[in-house]
Amino acid sequence: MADVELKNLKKSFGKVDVIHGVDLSIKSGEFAVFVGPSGCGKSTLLRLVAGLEEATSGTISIGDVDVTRVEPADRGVAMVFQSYALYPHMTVEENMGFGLRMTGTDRTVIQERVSKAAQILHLEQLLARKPKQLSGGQRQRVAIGRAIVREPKVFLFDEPLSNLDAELRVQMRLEIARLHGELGATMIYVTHDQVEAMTLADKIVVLNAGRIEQVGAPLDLYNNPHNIFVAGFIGSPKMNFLAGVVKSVSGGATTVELAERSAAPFAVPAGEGLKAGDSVTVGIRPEHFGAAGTAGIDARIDVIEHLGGVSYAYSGAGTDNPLTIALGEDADVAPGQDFTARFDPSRAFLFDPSTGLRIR
Amino acid sequence: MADVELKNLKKSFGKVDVIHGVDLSIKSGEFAVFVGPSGCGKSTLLRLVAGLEEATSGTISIGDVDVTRVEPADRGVAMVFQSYALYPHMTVEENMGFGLRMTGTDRTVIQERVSKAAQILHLEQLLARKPKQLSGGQRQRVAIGRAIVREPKVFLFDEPLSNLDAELRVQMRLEIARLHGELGATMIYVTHDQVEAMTLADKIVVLNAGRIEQVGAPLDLYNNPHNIFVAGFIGSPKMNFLAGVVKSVSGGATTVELAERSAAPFAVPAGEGLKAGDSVTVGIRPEHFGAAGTAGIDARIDVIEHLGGVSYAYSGAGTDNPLTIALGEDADVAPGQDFTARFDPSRAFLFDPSTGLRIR
Amino acid sequence: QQRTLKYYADFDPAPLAAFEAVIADFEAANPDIDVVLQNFDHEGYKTAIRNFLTADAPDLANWYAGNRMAPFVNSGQFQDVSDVWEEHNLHESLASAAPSMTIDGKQWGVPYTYYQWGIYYNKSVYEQVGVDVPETWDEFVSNCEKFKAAGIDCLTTGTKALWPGAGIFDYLNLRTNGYEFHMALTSGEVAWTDDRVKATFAEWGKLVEPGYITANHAALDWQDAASLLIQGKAANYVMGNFAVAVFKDGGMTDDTLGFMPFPTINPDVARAEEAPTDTVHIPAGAKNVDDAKKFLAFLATADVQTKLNEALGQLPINKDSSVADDPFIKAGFELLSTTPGGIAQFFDRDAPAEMAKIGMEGFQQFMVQPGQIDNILERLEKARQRIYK
Amino acid sequence: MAIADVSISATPAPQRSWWRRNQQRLTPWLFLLPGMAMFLVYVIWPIFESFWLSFYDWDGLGEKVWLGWGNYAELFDDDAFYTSLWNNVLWLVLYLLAVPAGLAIAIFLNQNVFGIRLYKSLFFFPFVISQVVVGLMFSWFYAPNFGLFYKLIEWLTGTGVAVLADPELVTYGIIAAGLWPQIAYCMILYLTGLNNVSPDQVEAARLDGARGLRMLWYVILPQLRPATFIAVVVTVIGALRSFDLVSIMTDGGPFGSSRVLSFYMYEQALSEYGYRMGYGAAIAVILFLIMMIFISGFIWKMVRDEREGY
Amino acid sequence: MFPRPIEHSAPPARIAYQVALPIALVLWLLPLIGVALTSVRPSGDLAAGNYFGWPSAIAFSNYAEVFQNSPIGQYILNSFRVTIPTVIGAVAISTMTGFALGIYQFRSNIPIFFMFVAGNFVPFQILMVPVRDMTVSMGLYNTTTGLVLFHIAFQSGFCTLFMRNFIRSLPRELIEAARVEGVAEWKIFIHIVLPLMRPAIAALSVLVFTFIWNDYFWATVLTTSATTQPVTAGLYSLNGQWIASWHLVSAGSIVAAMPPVLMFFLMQRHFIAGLTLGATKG
Ligand SMILES: Nc1ncnc2c1ncn2[C@@H]1O[C@H](COP(=O)(O)OP(=O)(O)OP(=O)(O)O)[C@@H](O)[C@H]1O
Ligand SMILES: Nc1ncnc2c1ncn2[C@@H]1O[C@H](COP(=O)(O)OP(=O)(O)OP(=O)(O)O)[C@@H](O)[C@H]1O
Ligand SMILES: [Mg+2]
Ligand SMILES: [Mg+2]
Repeated sequence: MADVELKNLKKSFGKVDVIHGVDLSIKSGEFAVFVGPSGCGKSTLLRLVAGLEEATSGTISIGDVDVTRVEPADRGVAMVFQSYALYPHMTVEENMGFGLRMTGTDRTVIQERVSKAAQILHLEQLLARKPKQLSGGQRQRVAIGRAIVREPKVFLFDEPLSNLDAELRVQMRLEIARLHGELGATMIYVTHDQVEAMTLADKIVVLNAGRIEQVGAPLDLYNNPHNIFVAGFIGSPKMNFLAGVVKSVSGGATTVELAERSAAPFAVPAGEGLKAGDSVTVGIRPEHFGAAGTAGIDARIDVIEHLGGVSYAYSGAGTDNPLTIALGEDADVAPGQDFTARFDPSRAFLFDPSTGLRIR
Repeated sequence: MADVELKNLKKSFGKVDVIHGVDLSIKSGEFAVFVGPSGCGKSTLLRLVAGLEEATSGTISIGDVDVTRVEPADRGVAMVFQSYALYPHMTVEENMGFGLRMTGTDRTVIQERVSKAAQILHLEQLLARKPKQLSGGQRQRVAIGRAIVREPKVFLFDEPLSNLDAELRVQMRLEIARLHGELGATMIYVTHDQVEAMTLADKIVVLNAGRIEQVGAPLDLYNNPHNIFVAGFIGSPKMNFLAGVVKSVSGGATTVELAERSAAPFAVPAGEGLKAGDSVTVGIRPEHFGAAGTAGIDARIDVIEHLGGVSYAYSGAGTDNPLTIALGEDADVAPGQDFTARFDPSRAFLFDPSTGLRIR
Repeated sequence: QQRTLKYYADFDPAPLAAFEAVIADFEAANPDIDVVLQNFDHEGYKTAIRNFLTADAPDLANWYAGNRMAPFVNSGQFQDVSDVWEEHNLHESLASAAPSMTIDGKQWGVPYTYYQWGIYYNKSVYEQVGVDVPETWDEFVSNCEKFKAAGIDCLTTGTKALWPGAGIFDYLNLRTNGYEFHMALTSGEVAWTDDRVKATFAEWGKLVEPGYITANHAALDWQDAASLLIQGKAANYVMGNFAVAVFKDGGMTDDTLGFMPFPTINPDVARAEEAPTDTVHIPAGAKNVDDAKKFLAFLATADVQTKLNEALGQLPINKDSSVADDPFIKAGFELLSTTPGGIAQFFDRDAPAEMAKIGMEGFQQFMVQPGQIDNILERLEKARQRIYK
Repeated sequence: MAIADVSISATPAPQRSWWRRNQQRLTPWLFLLPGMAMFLVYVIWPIFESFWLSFYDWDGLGEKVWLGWGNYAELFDDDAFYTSLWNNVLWLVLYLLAVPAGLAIAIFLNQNVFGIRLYKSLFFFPFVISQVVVGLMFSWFYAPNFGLFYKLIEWLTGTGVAVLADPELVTYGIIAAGLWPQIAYCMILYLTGLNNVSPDQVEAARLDGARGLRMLWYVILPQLRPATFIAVVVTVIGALRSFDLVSIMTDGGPFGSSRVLSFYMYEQALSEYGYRMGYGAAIAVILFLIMMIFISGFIWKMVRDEREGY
Repeated sequence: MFPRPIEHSAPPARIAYQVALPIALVLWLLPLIGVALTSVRPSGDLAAGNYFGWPSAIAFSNYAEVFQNSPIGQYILNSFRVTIPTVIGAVAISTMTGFALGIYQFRSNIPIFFMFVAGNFVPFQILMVPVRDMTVSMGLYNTTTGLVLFHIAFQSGFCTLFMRNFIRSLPRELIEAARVEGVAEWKIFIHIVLPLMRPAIAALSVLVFTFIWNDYFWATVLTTSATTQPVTAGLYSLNGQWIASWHLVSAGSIVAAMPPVLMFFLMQRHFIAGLTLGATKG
């Protein structure tokens, strides 16, 4: 277990800057998750920590040791790859023991550690199999086992679950959470799956185009996004963004009128630096609609999707920016119907449409 | 548009029986979705309808004509493949018109139909492009366009959205729903994605190991599953299954005591043929837990996952059969805490543990 | 109407020119005949002829006299041309070659040239080392010692194509055991393990064992060895007269190039020589036989042979032809016309092809590994028993 | 809904002509016809004919004479046959050096520096050149007295070695010439193989602390197995088929010491002094049987892959 | 990537590598370079024993001599007359067999496929005598046609392996989609499969071109005269004529090697793709 500190870390591939100076500190034992859209540099950042890519500038320290120029094997990190990267010609046991064998660890020690890891991951029965003979979830476990065996200070995961099917994903997610609890090691985890990020992280790092947008605990990001990017990225279905105009500002609350949808003006408890006539973007989460809301948007419902537990109504389904409304089980709307979607304006967010920053 | 009727349809590959006698009738204009775990025979069944596989026995009729031994081209079906199967060397227009051209349709007719389909799918701007120059969603649209152009009686889709990313998947899902509304054609759709099944289907066909487990409307399956398989398969997160013992049966309600979890006995409004002392499996959907429930299960919460809008609490996260509880936003539990999960026993299900059948 | 004569041949560049001239003359004399000459690489031709005789026969084909033509005669691939011999009285004019053209009492082709073999030597080298041209084998061998001391190969050869080695053997055997024995050996009547054969090899060994023969000869073509003689790196070369052109091309002149008959080994044996005869035949599959015969007759005439051999630098067969005014040709004519013992064709023409191949390999091996002589002779004997059965 | 209405009337009534019903079954045969016919006539049938011929004595001109096992009996008592066989074994074993050598060069060249593509192509060059030309080049290289190799040895040891004149060395000399293009071939196979090595596994191994040779042995080579397999197959086949170089460089000499079976077979059957078709066929049959061992192995592996793969 | 990219190493290693590359290349191509240099050496140099020194002049005249005094032009023409029809024939035939074996599943599919594969690996010496006899009896001996026919037949083994594997790698859905659309099987071949095979056809053509151009054995067995012999066999004949004229042999060799080398450089990508595709998939 160790702190991981990134200081002004930059990385370019040739002329393309991919990481634009990242400062980040992950505390010992913390579970940090990198999220962000595809290509934003999550993997690159993780690989920088692993030492698989060389930093263009900046420093990386692990447990107070500057490892920026240290070989990957000597950084005390272990990595679990999206593809698992198991050695196909070795048995599970050999796969897990390989790293130790390479560092000349004693045979008995290897055996001991491998069997311990196998026990933790319920792999005892599979030790003699080759990766080909394993299911996806089992392979994933072996990949994790291989990391555990090395007893690293820091675990690195690059989308470890994205090749699994939905059900297994849930199971393995719980397993990783349990493992983190058990080992107490520092873990850095890359994913583009929101649910994984929300459920696993102590700390989510939202990346966008090689920059950190926001760092924080999951619910912190959900409830208190700094900008439109984070607000839109965290939460599923996505937050609805509606163009609005400020009617008046008073007493820390802003009265907003929607520009493209018909709704009575409503007051949002935020408004730093706003004045009447300013454009704003109003953000409302689909799940914050509900019969009890004090404000309402009039919308014609095109499609309703019933997912069993929850249903979503869409208005403007064909357009680029449909309005998504979560319906309670009791809601009684039908497609094609006009409907007033009620919501609690105090839970709405305001953003500056030009900078994308949150207006508090 | 045509009815599709399968009668005692069987298919074996060599010695392996894959479809074990399926009877199914899909009405004209209906949207039927095949779901089921991987390898259960969904694709095979669809390909049997298309004529790409020959039935080992049984009959297939489309629009009252027995087509069991008819060439695929003569069945009046069109198929959209998971991989889109666009001809990479032809433009969008050529792709869509190819089938008609090869079967000697008049040039002007082709043009007319292609442009009409392009209009329906908003592909007018892309007609001159090659598939390589299209995004995933656009390719998918072209694949659908190719099917539309042939004006088939039945559309067949094999996991058409599984290669798209989450956001696009939602969009295309809405598009297919719209299309079905517009064309009114019979559609058969294979997916392993629950959400797609729930949202698109008029009728869901749940397959398991080459057999039909249940056929019904989406909410019907959700609310009224015939057996444990369907109950577990439909709904996300999965239904909790708890072992229980019947304490007494009276007045159409069964009082059950849980075997492995501590809970006060509760009465479930079902119990055909049960008697005291029988083992049953109790099914409770995670989303049916709630503070208002009249029964309660005592559980130690291991993990809580906050997804923003909803949170799930898990008890026994490491085990094979954890208890999943959806928490309202207001619920105030912490991991490691003991907690009484309240639920409404009237929404619980009972199953026969040996046959898996629902006890009503 | 124009008729064509397809003619397959294997001339080196100089003879090719000579033959083209002859063909031009023939065409001039027979304006209605068009001779199409297809020339092959000399070595490749020996393989090709087997193929084209059966498959794609021309009207005329070059080949060799003696036993070398026997397989084709026996398998009916060459036509009997006795009528040409009769008609043009070739029995008289070509008398010297008649026996080697005759099988079963019939003639199977027309010879146009022959040439002597012997030892060609570099006069400057002899002067440089200060030895005399030897008369006897012993003198030759003792000369070799001196050449060796001077860093010069006493006898050079290039056996990559195998046959140059056979020339040495033929002469050694002719000088040791005589013509009759040599012919008996090549026609399979004597065992290779015979002591007389061993005696021949013993003489040969006198050159091989002390290393008087060019090393690496197995990797050299005969022309490569000729260069060694030209450059003065070698003194003597057992060769046919056709090599003179190469020596002269390489810059040797009548003053520096010498020719001597192969020295005497056993004085009791009558001197025999080696003079292969080159011939032209009509394949069985020829399409234009009449014109082909015309050509053969033309080729047999004294004038043509004179002209041809002048250009070839070889000896005409026709007794009425005149011999060119060239010291080597004259020497050869002298040598052959005075031979008391007999004239052999050449090892690979006197012995059947298969035997020739195995034999020549044996000679080559002997010159590399003289210690293997017993094995070699046993192998040859085994082959003899199989081939001549 | 207009579209759907048209559809029913527009769909042509199913025409079930005989051809239409059977076209899926018949099409492959029609497509196979020309290829199979030619292959059967020119490849499969001649194999059997050779077997049959090997029981005859035939000079290609006259009558065939039945010998039974005669040719084989003679073959097994023929020194030249054993020389050829032994040389074939040498070829087989030494030719396989092309595989590791190709790997070494491939590893050496598997970099991404400026101009590396050109280097790779130039290294591959020998394979594109005809064996005839290669043979001539090496003849020149080995030529006694002035060849580059001869000179080199002379410069090193004082006396040059005429490789092609030395019965002990000649086969090695020819094999070396043969290795030259073969190494290039293996190199290309390995370069593509290296291209397909999973970078994830390499990285995982780097994290595991494997480096250099150990990385090569434990992680890279196992992944290169398909390339290795095919390299071995083509090399073995190349070794057994070797004919061109022997023919060009030495014609089997000196005194037959560089013969291999394929050359001996040709020599016996078609060359200047040969024309023993039956005997040649017998040699070819032996060669074929040796090759059959490898072909069977190859086919066996393919069948296995085919089963797994499709 | 293995080995470690050199650009991640210290500068000395990088420089060492950059220096080692050309040295290794020169060593590797030494025989070739030697021959290339010899081919432009005046014959005087060779006679004077100047085999390795600086040539006294650059004698491109050697090439002129080769063309003027030998039928090498004819040989090269023959090579083209053999190679081009063979490439066309073998590729055409194997596209069809590959299609049949790659797309359709019928019981004898695998046995037929293995017949082609096994035939491809046969030591072709075993075919020599019968094929020669057959060619003779068809009257095609010593004709380019005879050689072409045999080459097409024999190459169709390898080519079928290659094409079949390539077609296998095409998505099956493309064919199925067309079938559902009612496209006749032969139209599927023409309109779907052929266009998609273009890269394979290119690769295979280059490959077969090289194989056939470089063939020596069959040229020796089936042709005899300068009017039909391809350049490989011709070169062997010329070698018999040009004994000790290494400058001519070298020039001739270079000339003979040129077409496949040019082909390789022009179509390099296809060539290597073909080589590895045909091979590694087998
Ligand atoms: N080796 C490389 N050479 C050049 N560019 C690269 C390299 N690796 C990554 N990139 C670029 O760097 C950017 C960030 O890539 P990275 O793999 O880190 O994205 P990511 O966030 O992991 O995306 P994903 O979610 O798709 O995995 C991308 O634009 C990518 O194209
Ligand atoms: N051509 C075939 N030959 C042999 N077995 C086959 C073939 N096609 C499918 N199968 C087998 O039939 C079973 C059903 O396959 P199918 O493709 O219909 O499943 P599926 O439900 O579509 O699964 P998935 O969700 O993974 O697509 C599987 O066990 C599969 O292995
Ligand atoms: Mg990534
Ligand atoms: Mg499927």
